[in-house]
Amino acid sequence: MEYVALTVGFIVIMAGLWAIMTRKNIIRIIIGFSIFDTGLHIVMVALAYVKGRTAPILDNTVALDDAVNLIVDPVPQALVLTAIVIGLGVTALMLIFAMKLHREKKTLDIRSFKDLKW
Amino acid sequence: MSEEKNINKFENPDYAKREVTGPDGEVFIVDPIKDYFSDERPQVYLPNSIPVVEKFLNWARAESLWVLGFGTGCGSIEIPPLMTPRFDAFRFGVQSRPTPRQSNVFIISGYLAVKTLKRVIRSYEQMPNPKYVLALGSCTINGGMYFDSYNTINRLDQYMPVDVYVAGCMPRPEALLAGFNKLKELIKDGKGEKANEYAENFDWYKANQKKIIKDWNMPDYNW
Amino acid sequence: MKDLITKLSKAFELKDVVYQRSDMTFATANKENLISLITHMRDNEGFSHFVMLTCTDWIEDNVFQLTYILNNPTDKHDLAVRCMIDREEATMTSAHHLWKHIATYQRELKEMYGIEFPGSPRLNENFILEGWDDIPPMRRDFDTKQFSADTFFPRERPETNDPTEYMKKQLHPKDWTEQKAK
Amino acid sequence: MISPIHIITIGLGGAFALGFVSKKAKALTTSLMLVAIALMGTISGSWLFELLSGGTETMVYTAGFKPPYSINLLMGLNEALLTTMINFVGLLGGIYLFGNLKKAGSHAVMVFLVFIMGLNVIVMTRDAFNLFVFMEVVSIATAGLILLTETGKSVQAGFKYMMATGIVAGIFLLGVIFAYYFSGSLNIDDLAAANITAIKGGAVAVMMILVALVLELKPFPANGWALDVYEASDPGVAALISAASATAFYYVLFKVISIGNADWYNIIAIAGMITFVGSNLFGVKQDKARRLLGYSSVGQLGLLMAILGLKPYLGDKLEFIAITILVSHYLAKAGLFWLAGIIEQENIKDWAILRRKPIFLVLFGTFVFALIGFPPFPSFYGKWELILALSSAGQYYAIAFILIGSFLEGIYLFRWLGYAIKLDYTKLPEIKIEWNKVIPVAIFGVLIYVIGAYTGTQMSGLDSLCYGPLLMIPFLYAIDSLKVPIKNTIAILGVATFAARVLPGLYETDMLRFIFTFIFLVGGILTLIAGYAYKGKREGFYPVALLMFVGLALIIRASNTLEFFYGWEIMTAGSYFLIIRGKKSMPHGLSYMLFSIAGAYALLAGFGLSFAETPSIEISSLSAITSNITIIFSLLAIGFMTKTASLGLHIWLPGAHAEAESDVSPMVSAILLKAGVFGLMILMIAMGHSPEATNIGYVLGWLGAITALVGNLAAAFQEDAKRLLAYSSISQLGYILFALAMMSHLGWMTAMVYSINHFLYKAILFLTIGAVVMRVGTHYMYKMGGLIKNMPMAFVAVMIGIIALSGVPPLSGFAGKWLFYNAVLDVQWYFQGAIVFFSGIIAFLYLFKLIYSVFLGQLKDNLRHVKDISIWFAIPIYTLILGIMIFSAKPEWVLQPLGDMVSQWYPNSALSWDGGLATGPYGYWNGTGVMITVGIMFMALLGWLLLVSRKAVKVKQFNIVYSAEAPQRPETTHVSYNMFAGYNKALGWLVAPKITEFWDTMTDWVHSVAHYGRQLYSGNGQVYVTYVVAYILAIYFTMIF
Amino acid sequence: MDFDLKRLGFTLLGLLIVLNWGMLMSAIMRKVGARVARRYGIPWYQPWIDLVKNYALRSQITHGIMFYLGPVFRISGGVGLFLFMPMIIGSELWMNYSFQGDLVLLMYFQFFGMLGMALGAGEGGHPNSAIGISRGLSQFTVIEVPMTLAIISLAIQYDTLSLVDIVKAQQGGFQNWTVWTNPVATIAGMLALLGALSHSPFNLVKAPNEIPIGPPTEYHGAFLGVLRTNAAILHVVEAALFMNLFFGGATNWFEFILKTFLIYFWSVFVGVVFPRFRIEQSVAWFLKIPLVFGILAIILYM
Repeated sequence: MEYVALTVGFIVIMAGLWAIMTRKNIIRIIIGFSIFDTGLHIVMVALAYVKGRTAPILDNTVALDDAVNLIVDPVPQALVLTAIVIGLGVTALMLIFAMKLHREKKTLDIRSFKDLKW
Repeated sequence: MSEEKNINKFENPDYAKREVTGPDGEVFIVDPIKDYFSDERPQVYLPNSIPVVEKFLNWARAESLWVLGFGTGCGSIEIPPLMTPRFDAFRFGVQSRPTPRQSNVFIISGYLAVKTLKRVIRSYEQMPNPKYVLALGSCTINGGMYFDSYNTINRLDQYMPVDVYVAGCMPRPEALLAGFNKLKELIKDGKGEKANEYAENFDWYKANQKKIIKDWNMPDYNW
Repeated sequence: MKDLITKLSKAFELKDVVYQRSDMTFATANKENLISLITHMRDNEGFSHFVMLTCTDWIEDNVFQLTYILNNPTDKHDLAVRCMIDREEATMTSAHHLWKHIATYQRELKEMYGIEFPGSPRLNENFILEGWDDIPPMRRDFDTKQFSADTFFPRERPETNDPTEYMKKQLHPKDWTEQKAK
Repeated sequence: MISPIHIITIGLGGAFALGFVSKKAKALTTSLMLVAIALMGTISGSWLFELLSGGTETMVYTAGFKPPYSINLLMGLNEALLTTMINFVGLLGGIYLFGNLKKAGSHAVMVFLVFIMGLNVIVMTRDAFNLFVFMEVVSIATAGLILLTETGKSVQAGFKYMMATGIVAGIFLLGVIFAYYFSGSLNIDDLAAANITAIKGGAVAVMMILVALVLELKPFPANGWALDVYEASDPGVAALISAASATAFYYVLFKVISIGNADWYNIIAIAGMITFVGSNLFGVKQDKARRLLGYSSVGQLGLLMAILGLKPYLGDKLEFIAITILVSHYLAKAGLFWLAGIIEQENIKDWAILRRKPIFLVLFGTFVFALIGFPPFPSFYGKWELILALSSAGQYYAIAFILIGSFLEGIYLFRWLGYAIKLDYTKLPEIKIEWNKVIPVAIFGVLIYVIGAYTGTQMSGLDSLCYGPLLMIPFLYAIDSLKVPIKNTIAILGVATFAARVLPGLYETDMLRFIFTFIFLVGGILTLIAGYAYKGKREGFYPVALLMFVGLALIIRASNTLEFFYGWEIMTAGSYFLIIRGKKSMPHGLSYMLFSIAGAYALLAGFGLSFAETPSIEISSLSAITSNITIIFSLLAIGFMTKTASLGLHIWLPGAHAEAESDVSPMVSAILLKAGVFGLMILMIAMGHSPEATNIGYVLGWLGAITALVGNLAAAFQEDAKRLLAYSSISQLGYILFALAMMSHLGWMTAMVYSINHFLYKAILFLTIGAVVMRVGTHYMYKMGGLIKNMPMAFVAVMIGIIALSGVPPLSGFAGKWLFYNAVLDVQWYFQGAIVFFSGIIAFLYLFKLIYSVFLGQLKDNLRHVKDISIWFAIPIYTLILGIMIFSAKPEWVLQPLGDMVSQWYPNSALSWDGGLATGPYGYWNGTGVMITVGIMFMALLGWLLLVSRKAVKVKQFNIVYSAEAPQRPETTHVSYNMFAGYNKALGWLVAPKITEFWDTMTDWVHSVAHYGRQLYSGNGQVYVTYVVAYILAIYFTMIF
Repeated sequence: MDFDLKRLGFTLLGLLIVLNWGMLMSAIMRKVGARVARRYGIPWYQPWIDLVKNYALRSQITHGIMFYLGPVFRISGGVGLFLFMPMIIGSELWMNYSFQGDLVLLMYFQFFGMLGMALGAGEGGHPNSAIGISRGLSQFTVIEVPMTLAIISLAIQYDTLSLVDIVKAQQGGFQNWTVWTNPVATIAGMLALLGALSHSPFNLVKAPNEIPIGPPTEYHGAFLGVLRTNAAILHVVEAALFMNLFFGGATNWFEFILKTFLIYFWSVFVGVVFPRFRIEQSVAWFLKIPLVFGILAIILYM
C-alpha cells in the first residue's frame, strides 16, 4: 500500500506530460503543467512517507522527545511547500503569457505561434 | 531614329574627332587621322653615291622582284599561272608576297574603280622605296572598254607612276613575263626611280587622286 | 492566277496586267496601293519570298518605274508589281518592315537613282559608291561619258579600226587591196 | 571580508526596498538597482581579489547549521570569479538596458535585480534544492525579462521558454527528491560522497538531475526554445542570458557532475560535441543576426560542455581551458548581442551599417576573432591547450569534432564579418549612438584584449616578443586619421627597425631564416614604399598590413610550435584584412579565411599529435617523432599547403590576389605565400628523413607537378591581368612544392632559388601591373594595349619580369631551371619533371599575353593620355630588378651559400663550383659567362641593325598593312580576348573548374544539410517540449545500455 | 686573351659557314620542290640576292623601340644557339662556346629568340602578328613535350646533360649513334623536329593564305633581312642539334653539311606531302603519337 501514493503520483505526472505534449490549447497545456507539478508534489510527499508514522506536526499526539521516530521525514514536506509556491508563480506567469498570446493572435492554438523558427 | 540623321557621306564616323574620357576623368579630343596616322610626307631617297655599288644593288633589286599579291581587276586571274610549271616566274626571281611591306612590284591587274584606286594608293604608299608598278591591260592605259564609265579611271599614270605597261585585254602570262623582263632592264639601267618621282611630284599626284576620291579619309601619305 | 489577279484588280486597282509566262505575271499598281498590295500578297496569298526591287528610269515619261518582284514558293509563281513614281519628287514608301532585305535594295536605289525611302535603315550611308556627290549615276540625265571625260584624264584615243579589216590588212595585204579595189 | 551571503541580502533586500520607492521616480529606481548590483559585484570582486592573493575559500551556512540541516554557500576561487563575471555583466547590462528598464518601471527593475541575484546564488549554493529554487527564480525572472520588450515574437519565445524550463525543472526536482531519498541529504557534496549511482534507483535520480542541468545548457537538438529566446528578446537581455545565465548554469553542471559516475563524462562530452557541431552547422544557413548569435551561443556552450565532459582526459588543464573559452565566449557574445542592439539590424547583410562608425567594426571584428579563437584572445590559448591535452590522451575523435565545429562556426562568422566589411551601407540609416549602450561594449572590447594578453603571459613557451610588436597595431589605429605619407613612413620605419634588429647576425647563424626574414621584411618595406602612391587616408590599411608582417616575423622567429602557430594565426588575420580590402573581394576574402582556418586546424591537430608523441612543443622536437609520422606529416603539410595554394586547396587564391589592391597583391603573392614554403621547409627539415615522409613526398611531388601544370594552363586563359598573375603564382608554388618534395640537395636548391626568384619577379610583376591598373582603371587586358608608348618604365619592368619568370637565359630564372633538370634526373622523377617542364613552357603563353595585351598592340582612345606608373611604384620595382640583375650576373653569390645551407640537411653530392662555372651531376653552366656572351652578342647585333636601318621613319599605330584597308578603331584591331582559343579547344578540358565545382558542391551540401536539418526547429513550442522529453528518454536509454 | 681571340675568330668563321650553308640549303630545298613540280625553280643564289635586296631597300618604317629589339632578340636567339652548340667534334676550336652551358641552356635559349620576336611583332600592332604568335607559342609548348622526354631519355642513357659528352659518347662508328642505340627517343625527337622547323603540316605560324605570314607581317627591309639571316642560321643549328643528339655529330664540315642537309630534308619531305593542321589539331597530334614515343623512350631506359 505504501507505494500507492507514489504510483498515483507518477500516473499524475504522466497525465500532466501527456496533456503538455498533446493538447493544442494553451490553457490546457498550462493545466497540464499544473497537473505535472501536482504529480511531482505527490511523489515528493509519498517518498517521505514512512509506514506507520504520522504527519510531522508537533502537537499532543506526538511526543516531542521521540518525534524523530514518530513522524515522517519533514524535509520533503517543507520542500513541497516551496515547490507549490514556485509552481504557483510559474503557472501565473504562464497564464500571463497565454493572455498576451491570445491578445496577439486571438487564438490559443499553440500551433499558430510559429513566427520564430529555423 | 538615328538612321534618319543625314550623315555626311564623305566622313567615316570612325575617323571623326571624338571626345574621350580618360581613366582619371580627364576629357580630351581624339582626332584619329592626326593621332593614329603618321602625317609625314614621302621622302626622296637618293641612290647610293658610289655608282658601282648602286649598280650592284640595282642588279640585286632586279633579280629579286617580290610581287604584292593584290588583284585589282580581272587580270588577277592571269597571275597564278605565272607560278605554274608552264611559266615558272620563279626563274626570274619573281615571288609573290602577301604584304606590301615586303613587296617591290605592284601589278595593277586591270581596270581600276575609283573605290579600288583608293586601296591601291594606300598599298602602293606602304611599299618601301624603291618600288615598281607594272600596269596590266588596256584599262590601265586608257580605260579600255570602261573608258566612259563613271567609276573607272582611264589613265593610271595620272595617279601613280607606272614603270611598265603591258597592253592587251587581257595580256597573257607570256606578256606578263615580258613585262617583268622589261622591268628588270629598266631597273638595271637605273631607271627604276619612279618611287622618288612620286615623292617629287607628290602634290600633283595627290591633287589628281583627291579629285576623284571624294571621301579621302586617310592621311596624305600612308606609311 | 488569273482569278487572283481579277480579284486583286478590284481591290488594289491593278492596271496593265501582263501574263508574261505561265508562272510570271506583271501588273501595275499605283503608289498608294502598292505597300498594302504586297503586304496582302505576303500575308494572305502565300507570296512569302521577296525576290528583288529594281528601278527603270523612263525619262521620257518623267517617271521612275519601281518593280517589286514577289515569289510564291508553293505555287512557284512570280508576281512583279510595277509602280510609277514621279521623277522630280522621287519618294516611295519604304517596305523594309515587310522583308528586312528590302532595305538593302532601297539603299541601292537611293544611291543609284536618288529615290528616297523615308524610314529605311541606313538609307543615306554609302552603298557601293564611296563619296559620290554628283547626280545619281544611274539616272538617264546623268551623262556618264561626259563625266568620265571631265574627271578621268582621258587619253587621246588613236583612230580605231575594225579588227577584222585591220587583221586582214596586216596578214593578207594582197587580198585586202584586191578586195578594197573591188 | 564581507560575507558572500550579503550578495543575496543585497539582492533580495534591494528588490524589496525598490518596491517602496515611488513608482514615478523611475530613474532613481533603476540607478538604485545598479548600485545594488555594483555592491554585489564589489563583494564578489573583493573575494576574487582576496582569493587570488592567497586567501582561503569560505563556506557560509545560512541557518547556522551544517548540511544537511541547512543550506550552505561556497565562496571559492571559481565562485568568486564567476560571480564577479555575472555581476559585472549584470552591471554593464543594467547600464545598457537603462532606458528600457526605466521605461518598464520598478517591477522590471526588481526582476532584473532578482535575476542577477539568482544567478549569483546558483553559482554559490551547494544545496540541490536551493539550486532548484533559484533555478526557478532565474527562470521566472528570465521570462519576465524577455517581456521587457513586448513584441509578438518575444511573447511566443517567452512561452516556449516557460514550457521547456517547466519540464526541465520538474525533472530536476524529481531527481533531487529521489537523490534525497537515497542519500538523506540535499547537499551536493554529500550527494557526491554518497555515491548513489551505485544504487539502482539512485542512478536514475542522478540521471534526472544531470540531464536537467544539461538541458539547461541547451543541448542540440533540444534547444529550439533557446534560439527563439536569443532571437526575440531584447538584445540586452539576450546578452545577459548568453553571458551570465550560461556562465552560471555551466558552473552548476561543473559542480554537480561530481555526483555522477565516470559514464556521465562521456555522455556530456558527446552531448556537447554534438551540440557544438550541430548548432554551428545549422547556423551556416542562418541570416538573422540575433538568431545566428543564438546558434553560436548554443554552439559555444556545447563546446564548454564537451570540455567538461572531457575532464578525465584534460586533467589539471581543465580549468584553464574552460575558463579561457568561457571568458572569451562571455565577453564576445555579450559584446555581439549588445552591438546587435545598438545597430538594430536584423539581417546580417545589413550589418554593413557598422562602417558608419568604424570603431564598431573594430569591436565586431574583435569579438568574431575572439570567438573563433585567434590570438591574442584567451580562446586561442584555450583551444591550443585543449587540442594538446586531448591528443596526449589520444582522443582523436574529440579533436576532429571540435575542429570541425570550430570550422563551421568560422563559416558563418566570417561570412558575416565580410558582409559588414564589404557590403554597401549607404542606403542604411545612421546608427543612433546612446552612450549607455556603447560604453559596455567598449569595455568588453578592451577587456578581451587585456585578458588575452594576461592569458598569454601565463603560457609557457611564448616569448614576450610575440606580443611586443603587436603594440604597433593599436598605435597605428590611433593615428589612423593621419595622411598616408606619415603613416606609411611610420610603418616602413617600424618594419625597418624590426628588420634591423633581427637581420644582422642571422646570416651567419641561420641562413634559412635569414633568407625568409629578408623576403618577408625587405619585401615588406619595398611593397610598403609603393603605398606612397596612394592619396588620402587609406583608413585601416596600415594596422592590418603591419599585423601581417608581424605575423610573418613571428613565424620565422618561432622556436616552438605555440609561437609558430601564434604567428601563423596573426599572419592569417592580417592577410585576411588586407585581402578583403579589395573592391570585389568579399567572397574571396571568405574563401581565403575558410581555407586558412581549415589549414590552421590541420596544423593545430598536427602539432597536437606531435606533442602527444614527444611531450614537447619545441619545433626541433618534431624530428624525434617515431610513430604516427604519416598522419602528422600529412596534417602539417596540408596545413602549410593551404597557404601555398596547392591544387585542390588553391581556389581561394586567384580571386583573393586579383581583387586585392595594387600594392597588396605583391604582399600576398610574393611574400605571404612564402610563409607556407617556410612552413613546409621547417616540417621537412624536422621530419623529412623518415621513410614515411619520403613516401608522402612522392605524392607531394606529383601534386606539385600537377599544380604547376594546371596553374599555368589556367593562367593562359585568363582575361584579367591580376588573375593571370595569381594563377601563375599557384603554378610557381607548385614548382616549389615539387622541388621541396624531392627532398634532395639539388631539389632544395631548386626550391630555394625558385622561392627567391618568385619573390623577385612576382613582386615586380604584381607591382607593375598593379600600378598600371591604378592608372588605367581596369584589370582586363583587352581593355588596355599599346601602353609601351605611355609607360616605358612599366614595360621594361614587365619585360624583365617575364624573361626572368620564363627561365630564359641569361636572367636568373634559368638558374632555377638548370638546377631543376639536374635535380629531376638525380631523383629520377622523370615524368613529374616532364610535366613541370611542360608547364614551364606553357608559361610563355600567358607571359606573352600579359605583355602583349597590355603594352603592345593598339593603344586605346581613352588611354592616350595616361601617365607612366607612379614613381613610388617604380622605386621598389627597379630595386627588385637590380636584385634580379645581380642574381643573374653572379648567380654563384646566391647559389653557393644556398648550397652550403642545404648541405646541413641534404649533403651535397655532386654540385661543385669553379668560379662562375657550376658543375652538377649531369651538366654544367656558367651564369656569368652566358650573361657576358649573350650581352656582347646582343649589343653587336643591335648595333648592326641600328646601322642598317638608321633612316627608318617612326610611324603611328594605324600605319599598318591591313589588307589595303586602314584599321577603324584600336579596339577592333587589338587581338587579346580569348587569345589562345585553339589551345583552349585542344587542352582547355584540363582546366575545367572541377575543383571549384567540388568545393562548391561541398558548400552546397553543407548548406543543404543545414537547410533541411534546421527545419527540426519547427517553431512549435510543444514540439520543443517533445524534443526535451525525447532527449531525456534518449539519455535514459543510453544509461541503461 | 690570345686564346680567346682565336676562339672568337673560329666561331665567327663557323657562323659565316653556317649562315651561307643555311641559305644554300634553303635554296636547294626550294629547287628540289620545284623539280618535283617539274619547274625549273629559282637560281641557286636567289637567297643571297633576296638578302642583299632586303638590306638595300631605301625607305623603312619603325613602330617603336621593340620593333627594333624584336629582330635583334630573334637573331640573338639563333646566333646564341650557334654559340653554345658544339659544331665539329674533335676540334676544340669548332666547339664554339659550348663550355659555358649544357643542353638545358640550349633548350631554354631557343625561347630567347621566340620571346623577342613575339615582342617585336607585338609592337607592330598588327592583329595577324598577334594571331601568328599565339599559334606559334601554342604549338611550341607541345612540340617541346616529346622533345623534353627524348632529351631526358638521352640524359638517362648517357648519364649526362652535356651535349658535348653526348656526342662524344656516340663516336667510333655509326653503330654507336643514338638512332641505333635509342631508336624510340630518336623517333620522338625527330617528330618534334617537324614542328620545330615549322614546315607543313605545322606551318600555321606563318600560314601564308590565312594570316598573311603572321608575326613578320610588318617587317621589311633590313628588319626582314635580319630575320632571314636568322632563319638561315637557325635551321642549320636546329638540324645540328638533332645531329648531335641522335646522329653522332660531325667530325668534319663535310659530314656536318651532309647530316644537317638530310635532317632538314626530313622535314621538307614530310612538308610536301601533308596539308596544314589547325592549331588544335596540331596540339592534339603532338600530345598523341610523339608523346607516346617520348614516354616509351623513358620507360625503356628507366
